Amino acid sequence: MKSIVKFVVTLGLISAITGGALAVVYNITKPIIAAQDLKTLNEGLSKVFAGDYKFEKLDKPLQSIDPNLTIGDCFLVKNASGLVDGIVITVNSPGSQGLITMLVGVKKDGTISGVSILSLSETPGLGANADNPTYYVNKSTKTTFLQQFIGKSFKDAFTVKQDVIPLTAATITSKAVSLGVKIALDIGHSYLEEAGK
Amino acid sequence: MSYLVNLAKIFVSSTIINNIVLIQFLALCSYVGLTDNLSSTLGMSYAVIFVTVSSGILAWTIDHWILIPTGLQPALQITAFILVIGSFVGLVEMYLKKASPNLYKAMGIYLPLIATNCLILGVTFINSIHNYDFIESVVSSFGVPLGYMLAMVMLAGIRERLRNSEIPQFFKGKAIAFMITGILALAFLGFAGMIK
Amino acid sequence: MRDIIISVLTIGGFGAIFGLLLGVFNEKFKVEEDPLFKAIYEVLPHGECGACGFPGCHPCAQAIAEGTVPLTACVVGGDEVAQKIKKILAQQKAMSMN
Amino acid sequence: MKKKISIFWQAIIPNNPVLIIEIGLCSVIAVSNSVKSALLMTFAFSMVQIPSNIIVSSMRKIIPNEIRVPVFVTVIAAFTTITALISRAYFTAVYEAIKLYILLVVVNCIIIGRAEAFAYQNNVFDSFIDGVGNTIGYGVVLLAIAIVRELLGKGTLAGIQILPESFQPVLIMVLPPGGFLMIGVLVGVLETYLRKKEGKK
Repeated sequence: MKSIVKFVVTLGLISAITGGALAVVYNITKPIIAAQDLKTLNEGLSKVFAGDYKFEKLDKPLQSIDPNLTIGDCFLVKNASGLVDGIVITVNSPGSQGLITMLVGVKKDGTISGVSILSLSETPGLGANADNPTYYVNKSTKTTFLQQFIGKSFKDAFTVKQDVIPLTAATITSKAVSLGVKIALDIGHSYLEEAGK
Repeated sequence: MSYLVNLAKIFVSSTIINNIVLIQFLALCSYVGLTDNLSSTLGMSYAVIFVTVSSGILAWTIDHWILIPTGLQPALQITAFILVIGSFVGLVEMYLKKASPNLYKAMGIYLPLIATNCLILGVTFINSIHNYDFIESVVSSFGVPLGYMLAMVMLAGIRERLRNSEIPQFFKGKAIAFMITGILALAFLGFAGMIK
Repeated sequence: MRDIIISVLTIGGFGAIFGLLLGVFNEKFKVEEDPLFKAIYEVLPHGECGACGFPGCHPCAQAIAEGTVPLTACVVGGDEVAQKIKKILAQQKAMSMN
Repeated sequence: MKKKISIFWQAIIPNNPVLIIEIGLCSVIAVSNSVKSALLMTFAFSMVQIPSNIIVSSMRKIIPNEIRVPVFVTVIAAFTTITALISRAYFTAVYEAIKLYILLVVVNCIIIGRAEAFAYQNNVFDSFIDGVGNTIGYGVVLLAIAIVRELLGKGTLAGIQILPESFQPVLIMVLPPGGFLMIGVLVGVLETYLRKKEGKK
């Protein structure tokens, strides 16, 4: 009987202390991390929709059409004269070791203006090359893995090895990224279609 | 109907196509260590299946009922999951010590190592990344350790046959096990892409 | 502040529940460890290296206690460990004789 | 003092965590395809292994034997998350570099292996030495494999082009099966070396 009490107290107490310490550190670092994330978000937005655009966050993220992929914040892209030129959608797609969070810019004509990765935790040297600015899928034109999506339209198939050149030895990551881009494109395009009417 | 197809897809992909050992390369510590005889392999696989399924279910409930609504997921997720897994391993250790001492003896150091076994934590992470609902995560928590068992039994079988064949002195013991695992991993690469 | 309470209660709560479960399991599945095995296990270097052919020091100590392997089974421990085991075995024999 | 050096030396060659005890393989296979990742992984590994050995060893008196596993893993996991959060907030450059490896370190069997086999039975200073020894033992193996895999797989070494352009890279070396073959060779080399040493003694 005595050992039961000893176990409950030791394990309970140590877990409570670790839980408390985790929460304290999390609360202290949360604002700083949030500020950093905002900075990366803004950089990503300007990369995806180059030019002087204003980004207006929608109050409710759009509905995902694939259960495995979750949609984050969406931003309406307004040009200098206040007209809507497109939409940027945050999409989380499951990679091999973790979630890949991407910003996908969709123009009014249903083509992709740009893709940028906010966070990913793929295998270094293999999957991580998706975000590597010096890793070229097409050496002659020096286009990186993400740049190959620019200009593709919602009519394309987005299948790896056919109209999407994969990363060497990282098919899971390549599929995850192209699926994420395709879903974001479909959702964005249909949203813009309704908004346009 | 398509929900059942989806479940079947998850099951097949977790056991064979994304086999945790040969494709995702997790849980290698106990995989190579224990496969010199078949009995400890099977014993280990049953223990891993039990701990994975029970941890998978509890981890999913913690994640969806406590961590996500309170927004504490980035801070507590790893610790909460590992506490659950470590405790289940503790329970299995006590049960095995009593129920089948020789199996407990055969597993030795590898039993506590299941706790940080990349496989179980891997499964809880896969369930959380793929945003599985309850039933899907149960299927995946069952499929992944089955894939582990499949890979282990294959290697154990091969190594048992190797015992009565002459291997060069250099490769005796664990070195040949790594070579075989490398070749098995190559074979399993063939499955990639079976599911669209 | 709310986060801290929630996380202390969650992790602490589950820790306590599992402490209880582990305690009950420990009582229900009590196994009297044979003292000889315990003494030998204490002496082994716990490198868990498997050089003796067993997956870890627990099974190796068990085998030495049962006598299925020579007391020099622990390769890494070398003769320093072997001497200690010999002393333990000698004490054990002396105790069981009188 | 001699005992201290022997703990240190044990952890690097005779009791090398990766090649002899064969734990921590998951991260070795995944990360050893380039020298840069090998070095960053060893750095991330040291940030968790050394402090965790110290914490576990300082708590060893108050933890009953039966529940040592849940307590160790919880403390190690919590400690890793705290290091990750702090480094993400205050040392962003470092965090960006080792972000991918932190997840691999939490899952790494060496840390719980050393906590269970060594830190639970020895005092804090010895555990610290064992932690450092194991980090070096781990790092040396990782580097050895990474050098060969990157040279054959990409023809470069730490990103610098070594082999001439005409060299057709052996893709399998970059793929995980290549990692297995490399570990197999290294285990063979080390065991023959130890067997010869045994024979001579």
